[in-house]
Amino acid sequence: MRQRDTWLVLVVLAIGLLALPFMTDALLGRGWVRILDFTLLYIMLALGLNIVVGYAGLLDLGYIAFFAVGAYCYALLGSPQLGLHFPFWVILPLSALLACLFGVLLGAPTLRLRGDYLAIVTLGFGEIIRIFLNNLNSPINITNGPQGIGMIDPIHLGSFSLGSTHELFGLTLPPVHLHYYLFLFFTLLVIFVSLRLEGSRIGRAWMAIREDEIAAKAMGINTRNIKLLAFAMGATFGGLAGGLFAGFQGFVSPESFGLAESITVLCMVVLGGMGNISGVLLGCLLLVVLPEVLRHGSGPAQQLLFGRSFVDPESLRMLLFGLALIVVMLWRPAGLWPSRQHRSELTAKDNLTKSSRDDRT
Amino acid sequence: MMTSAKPHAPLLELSDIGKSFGGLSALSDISLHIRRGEIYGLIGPNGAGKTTLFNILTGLYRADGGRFTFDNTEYGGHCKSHTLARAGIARTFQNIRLFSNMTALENVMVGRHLRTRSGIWGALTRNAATRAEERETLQRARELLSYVGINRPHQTLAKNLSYGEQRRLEIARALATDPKLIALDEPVAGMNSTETDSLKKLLRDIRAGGTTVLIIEHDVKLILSLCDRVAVLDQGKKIAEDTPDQIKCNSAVISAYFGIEPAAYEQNSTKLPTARLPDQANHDHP
Amino acid sequence: MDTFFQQIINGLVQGSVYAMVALGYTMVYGILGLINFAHGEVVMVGAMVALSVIQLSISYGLPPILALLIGLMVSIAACMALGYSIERVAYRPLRKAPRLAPLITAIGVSMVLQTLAMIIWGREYHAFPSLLPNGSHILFGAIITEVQILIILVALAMMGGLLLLVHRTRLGRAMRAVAEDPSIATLMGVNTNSVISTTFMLGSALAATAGVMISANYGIAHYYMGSVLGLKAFTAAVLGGIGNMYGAMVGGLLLGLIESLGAGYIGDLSGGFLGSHYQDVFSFFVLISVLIFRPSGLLGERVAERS
Amino acid sequence: MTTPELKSLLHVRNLKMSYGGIQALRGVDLDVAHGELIALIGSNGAGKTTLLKVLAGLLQPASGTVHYRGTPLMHHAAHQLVQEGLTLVPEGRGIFARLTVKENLQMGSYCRSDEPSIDRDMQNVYELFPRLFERHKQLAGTLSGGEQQMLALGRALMSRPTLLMLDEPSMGLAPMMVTKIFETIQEISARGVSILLVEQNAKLALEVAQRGYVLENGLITSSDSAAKLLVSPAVRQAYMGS
Repeated sequence: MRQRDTWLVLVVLAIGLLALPFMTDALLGRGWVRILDFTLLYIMLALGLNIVVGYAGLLDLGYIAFFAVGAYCYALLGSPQLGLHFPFWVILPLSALLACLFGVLLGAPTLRLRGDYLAIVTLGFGEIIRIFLNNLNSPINITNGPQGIGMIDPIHLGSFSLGSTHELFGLTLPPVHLHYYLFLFFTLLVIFVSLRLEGSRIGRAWMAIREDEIAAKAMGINTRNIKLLAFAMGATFGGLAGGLFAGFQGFVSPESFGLAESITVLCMVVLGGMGNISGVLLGCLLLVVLPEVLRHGSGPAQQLLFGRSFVDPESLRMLLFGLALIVVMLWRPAGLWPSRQHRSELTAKDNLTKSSRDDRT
Repeated sequence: MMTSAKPHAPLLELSDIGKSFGGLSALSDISLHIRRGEIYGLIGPNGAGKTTLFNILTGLYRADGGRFTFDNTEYGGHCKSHTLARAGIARTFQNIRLFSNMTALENVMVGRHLRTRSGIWGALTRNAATRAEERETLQRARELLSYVGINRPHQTLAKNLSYGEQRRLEIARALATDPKLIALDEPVAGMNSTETDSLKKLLRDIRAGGTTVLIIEHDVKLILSLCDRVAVLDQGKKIAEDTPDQIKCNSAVISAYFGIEPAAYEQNSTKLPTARLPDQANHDHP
Repeated sequence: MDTFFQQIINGLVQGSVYAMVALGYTMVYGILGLINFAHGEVVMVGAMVALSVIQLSISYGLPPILALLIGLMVSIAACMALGYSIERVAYRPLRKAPRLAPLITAIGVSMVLQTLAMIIWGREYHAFPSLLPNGSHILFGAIITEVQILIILVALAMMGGLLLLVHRTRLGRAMRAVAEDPSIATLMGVNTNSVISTTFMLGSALAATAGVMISANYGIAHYYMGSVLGLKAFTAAVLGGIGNMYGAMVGGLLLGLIESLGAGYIGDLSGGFLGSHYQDVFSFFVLISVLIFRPSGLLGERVAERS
Repeated sequence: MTTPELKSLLHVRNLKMSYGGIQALRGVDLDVAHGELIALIGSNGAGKTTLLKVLAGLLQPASGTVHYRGTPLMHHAAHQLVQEGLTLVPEGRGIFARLTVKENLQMGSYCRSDEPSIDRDMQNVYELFPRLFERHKQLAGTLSGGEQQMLALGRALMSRPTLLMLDEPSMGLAPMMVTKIFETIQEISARGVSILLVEQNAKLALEVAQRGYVLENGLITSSDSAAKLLVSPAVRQAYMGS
């Protein structure tokens, strides 16, 4: 009975997710499909950061650097910049792998540091990466400096290009739709990996370190290696998202990878509920969609209320966004959908019957 | 897995362990030995250096001098926590340090970390070996929880357990590492007498199961009624190491600990009930 | 040789501004263990308020020096009120919350302040009027302007004053006592909440002064100036050992010097490979190296892990 | 509402307190009269420290009443109680390690503004503990354990307490130092300061006190004159078990 319900929910969810770009396109316009694509990219990023901050409890303020590494790796290997045009299935894993390597490089020397010191070092690391990207155009031009790298090859799956509109099964699929499905696939993969890790021996070790590092040590956990693993995994997700971003945009430049972006992703994780995958999804959805709503809605709303526009919509968006961060945190300091505290208390009774059933078997 | 050692062979031997903090000497030249299969007590007034010694033994502090031998392997003054845990020393903490936002079950499962091996690949694929290992971990964790007497739903978050249960959970978590020596830092602090009694029983069970027990306590009456042998620390020095009966009459201990002169103590001690003596005799001469 | 001294002078000027802002970070961290991420924006508000007041005063025909003084005073007062409010609204309700919650509210406060400033003062760069004599002196072959001399002097005076306050007065003792152990301080009769508020206000006063200084030095004020400056000052505080006031001063001066020497010499050092754009890389690199060898910063205390 | 007796300086009735899932105090009754030196003894975990923390305003009790000088003391912030003459020397001394000895003493008089008499009091403390005067410029963290305890006592005196509460002043001290500290406690008492002394070292505490209370598992199990408690088996039982 219960199993059938679960299947039903899954099927409805799957149909909903598949139909989403068409519904969005029809109801809100194509611009919003693009926003959907970005939401998926942010989800991948936030889930990566969630491993570092949410599971292992390491405050990383330079996380966007791994996104940048992935994006530039993709851009350099698939654009006229270096004249290289490797196929997608080679570049994407390389982007993730390179980001992973950077994660280890950053992690190794810094894991001795206490929380807030780690924060500034990761922040510094993020800035260093950005500055290098900004300036590695001379004496040898590698990154093309502040102009960024353009004309990146569109994503090809075999001979199928996501960069052009296709007609499939009688449906018209423009590039934003196609990318949506590709990103959806990778997002589900990232969610799957997160879930698997969360419920594993490694995941438990991460959480133990987050809860009490000394006790974790006393339990025989090699905290250094396990933390390093968290950095590496988080960075891998970041690199993956970065590669996809570069292929989607066709253009990368250093200004996409500033501190503000790191902070946005951190806000998604913390605001939604650290360490809880559903919470992080909620955080991403809110923080991507809310600003867009504010951007599009604040102008007309002012017109409607006051008859004219006092503040330009962009400023108002920032203002309300900042206020929202403050209010939400004051209202729910553990995030909108905190990990477990509440869940387990609500279902404690449930679990009793469940665990006693398990015990019998 | 127990090595085929003689029951009274030393499991842990400390020699000349010293430690000072910013010029203040916390421990000086501590030497003691703990035999396999005994319950060994470490007492002393507040600030005597008991917890410091504990932290050295479990790798949290680096000793200034001295060394110790555990299970026939010699360690210098400092060794990583996880190495010592692997060697078979598990501990609990004076001010309970559970993973408070994890469930009781998960807390114990973390204790199995050391004796399990599956990594990222296993986690992602959930292959047969990983599944078997997880099953075994879960099974063992459940057993340990009921062994220490936590009868609540095992999905309760550690921080929502009662105080006594939290202490027991810490013990279950330590036992999950398959220790040869379990070291308990003030396990009955804040417990009422019923809780204390059942904890005593648990500790005896643990010993009967082949694990050596080292216990630091403030509560002298508990130590004297539970331990096979007792060492007394005062001002960072060992002032006695003996059986509880001998410790009770040791004048240095009495004056250091109770501030009661031996004469006065002896006079009054005749009035003390001696009901628990037979109980102890059992332990001393198995 | 003269570039060397020129870079030293530029570094000292920049460093004293960093030091003043870093003090604000370090004082709050010392007392609450919290990174006040909104502090950089307080610096910006200080500069912008001073700018408006000065423009207004000048339009009323007040002499430049007087206008500057009034501007400074008003901006100090405004920033103290701002610092007080930030603590009350965004931090105090979260004292017992998870560690990252106040970090997010701080980010929220930064965004609000920055956007408000953008709405009030616009996106453009404002010329900060030069109100002081435009003279300059030659020192060891390097040029030092009178504004720069004044900046260094004011910074020294304010930092000296702060040290006196912290080490010689009843309030200062109470601040140090709360930083060390709030509950014991309470047992002495200290109202910890009011001490914490005072700390925020003092840090904000320094920030306002620093904002005016840096605007006067570069002749520019901008709604976005707080972010970068705040980041640098925070780096300086960590470099020196966050929580330690001397550390913040040393870290600030050092960071100023590293940056300007880095900018001057990084090209030579790297054989022309890296240009002066890399000065920030250079300073972060120094920070990271310092932290690897001294995980608590240059003057920070080693925090023993307690069981 | 019970009216506390007038002669009672501190009047505690049915005080309950629990935290972290344990009931630390299960209904404590206790009185301290003007000028009395009271010993509160009991083994570790009995609730002694919790009781003092509640009285000093650091913890909020679950229920019960505390009257001090005849007025109810509930819901006062801890820092206000110091002004009322209620001073706690916490367990583990709680000196400010990064402040100098002199600054620590000055912190003691934080609530007072009568400069000349503060100076006089500081001279008195220095006379009581010449060691502190010798080291008045040193950071308090560099003092030995005994000196730190002297400093904690001296600092408490600087607040001119009416009721001085001491939490385990002998903890971690060498026997010589313990003797010295206890002599000082008697001297302070002789000057008319009421003292509530919490000690694990029962004999020491009862030797200097006039009356004593035995706290076990959050309950007062016996109270009597110190002399009687000193020879009572109840005390020994509280420590050694029955």
